[in-house]
Amino acid sequence: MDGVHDLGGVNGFGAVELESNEPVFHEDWEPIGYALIFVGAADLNAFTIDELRHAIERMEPRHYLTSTYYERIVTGVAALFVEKGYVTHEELERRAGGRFPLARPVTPGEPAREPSISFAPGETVQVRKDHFRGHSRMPKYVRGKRGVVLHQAPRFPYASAAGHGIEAKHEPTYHVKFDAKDLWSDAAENSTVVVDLWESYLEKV
Amino acid sequence: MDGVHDLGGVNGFGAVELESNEPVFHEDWEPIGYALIFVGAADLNAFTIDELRHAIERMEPRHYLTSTYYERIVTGVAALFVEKGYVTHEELERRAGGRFPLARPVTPGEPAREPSISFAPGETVQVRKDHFRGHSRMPKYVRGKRGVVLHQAPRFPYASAAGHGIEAKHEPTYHVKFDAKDLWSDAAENSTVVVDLWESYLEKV
Amino acid sequence: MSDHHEPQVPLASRAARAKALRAALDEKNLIPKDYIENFAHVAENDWKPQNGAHVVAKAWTDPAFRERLLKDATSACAELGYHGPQGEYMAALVDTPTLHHVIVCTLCSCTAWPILGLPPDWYKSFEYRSRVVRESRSLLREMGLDLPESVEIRVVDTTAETRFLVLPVRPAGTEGWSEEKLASLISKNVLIGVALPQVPATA
Amino acid sequence: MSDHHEPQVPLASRAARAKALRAALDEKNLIPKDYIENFAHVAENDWKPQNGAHVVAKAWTDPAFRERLLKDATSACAELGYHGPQGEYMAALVDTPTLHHVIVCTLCSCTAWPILGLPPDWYKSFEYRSRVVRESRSLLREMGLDLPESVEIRVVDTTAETRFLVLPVRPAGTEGWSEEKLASLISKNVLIGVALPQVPATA
Repeated sequence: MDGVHDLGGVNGFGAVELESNEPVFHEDWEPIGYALIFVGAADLNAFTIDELRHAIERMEPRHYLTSTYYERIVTGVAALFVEKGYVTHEELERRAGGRFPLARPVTPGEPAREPSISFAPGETVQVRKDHFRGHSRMPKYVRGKRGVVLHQAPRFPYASAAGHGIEAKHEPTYHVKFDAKDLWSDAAENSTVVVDLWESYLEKV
Repeated sequence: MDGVHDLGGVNGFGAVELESNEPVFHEDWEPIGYALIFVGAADLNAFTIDELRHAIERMEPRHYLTSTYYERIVTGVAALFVEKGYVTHEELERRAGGRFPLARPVTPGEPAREPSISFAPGETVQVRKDHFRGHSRMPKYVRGKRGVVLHQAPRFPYASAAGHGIEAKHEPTYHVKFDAKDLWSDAAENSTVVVDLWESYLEKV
Repeated sequence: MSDHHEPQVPLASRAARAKALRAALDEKNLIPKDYIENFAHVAENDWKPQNGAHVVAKAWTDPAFRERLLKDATSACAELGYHGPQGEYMAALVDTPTLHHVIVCTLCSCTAWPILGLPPDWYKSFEYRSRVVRESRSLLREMGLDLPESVEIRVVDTTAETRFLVLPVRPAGTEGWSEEKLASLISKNVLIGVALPQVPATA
Repeated sequence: MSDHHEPQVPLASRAARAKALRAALDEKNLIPKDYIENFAHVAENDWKPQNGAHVVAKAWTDPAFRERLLKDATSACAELGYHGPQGEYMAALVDTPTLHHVIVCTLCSCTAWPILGLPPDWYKSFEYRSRVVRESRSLLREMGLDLPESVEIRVVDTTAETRFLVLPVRPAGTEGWSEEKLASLISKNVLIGVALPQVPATA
């Protein structure tokens, strides 16, 4: 999904503000969303972490970009509890005493590629060129780009399926190194970017 | 500039809301920004329309995406009147009685390519692949893509220079047709997109 | 700008900001008398889709005008008295039974003011700007225009200095109509290309 | 959502929304007793950069551990008692005099919780997420880390399930230091790669 959450390389943002002696949480409600991820994903088996990421990406773009991090977590978790039928949107708004924006509708997921194609460390690979509107862990800045595999990581459920709650084949992910200049002609000198990509996002060169 | 204003093809936005019997202006302050463009660009020669577009693109991304259209016009015009020394930011905030966000700083402009390369109707051309952080009227969705010239329009000042207030060579723009599927694999069937591109944004194939 | 460093001073309202800018420039005598009121008057009264409708109706009924419009829309519109800012170089997009044009400006919201009028809110919306180039067919359907798959949808992105109007196919059942009656079929949305001229059933 | 159709009902505050969700699930007995308080306690006390500092200091002083860390960081960290959510598969990024690693998650804000702790606000900011992949060198300089041009900056984007920590080069002047004293040089920012271990001038 080419959404506003896919921020790598977007121009226009200003300085990064460091905070000294930063607390783990700044406000008392902030742990709620994180803890409820575990209630939903581990205790109730109501959704996966991939679905949570996707729910956050499905936030209305203006809401996404003006929300705080923990607000996005609460929004994503709440959206899933509503979509899975545990609570209603009306109840949430009544209890909150105001609007409680959730996420836009889910679109179909994408099963992993069959048959699988494996890649070896040192091999040059190309990231898929095509577009998929659902959940994806392939940042758009590498779409169609070539890089070199540094490492093969263990198998994990394919994100573009898992993010939609459909059956997700487990497949390896690869740490793929790109020259930053191949991604952006004005990128930093002597800089590389490593992206961790599921097998189905990659093609043989 | 790969900014949030470059919206073509971004996923996540919802329904387009049509308003019947829509007035030209909805609020009494809305004509102010538009009228002041002409004061600044035509009467005072303080800035160009290209600089105005660039000033709007230089708005902080969160502000851009949460502002209304006429708010962006006022913001861009105000930013230029401040940058050109006609008024101060402090005066604007004092008069407004609150924060009056303007635009982030200008970066260097880009002169038109020399020597120029001309293109003929029917010719296949390729859009430049490189990245430029300043003002650009080349939407990122055509970067590196190939299309066919439909028409050559008259010469206009090269936007990536004019947007920065530097000397801008006049060069033709071309109406270039792209197959929508070449831009996005999931694009509508039987759909094309025509983009109007300055000569310096195009290369021979 | 991090999550826990929100600015303390409240944002001035949009109206307050616009009026502050006006007042600051006014005090320095930079705004000619009645400039803004005059601009608003022109925008509300002179730049209007009836102008574009006139152009279309004339092109439907006057083959020589149609030829001049296709060759040089700027001077053809000027013949009818339509010219001005954001109309310095205009072009007509000629629909056929198998080709439909629709106009957008993905980067801002450029429009041919003298013949279309200022753009409507929906045209300036992020929804329209982001979606129409990629999902033209389904978006137009959502907006009420369901075109057959056999019709090519050509989205024209107003990214440089050409300003466009759509010249739709003259609808069947309008044979013998006057230019004025034909013009009544053409709205701003038709000139942008998100609607087609509709002949009333009772016509 | 157009410019002139703003919702009428006001947005509930972030805190009110979070608490409403909690209350709604609580009433249905879906949240085990003390679950959220226990989670906060673990996040504030057990997941901390001191864990990662311990891992780094041990790798600097114990060649066999270093070898195990490079081969299988997950089990090497588990040896020291560090494991848990967002630490299911971990990898160490080994800096050298000519290679510096820095971690980001451009798509959300994934981090190796058990050894780094929850990510700081700056790491989650849109500023960091958008800029570090494209302008690593100048952004790190803005953040106080000015690396020579001869050092390759390798930005690692946490886009799948691997969670990373940076293993910096052991600084000169720390010969003979205890593991504990070495660990005191390693902050969360060092483990992410936006700072280098600094040996105090008075050490």
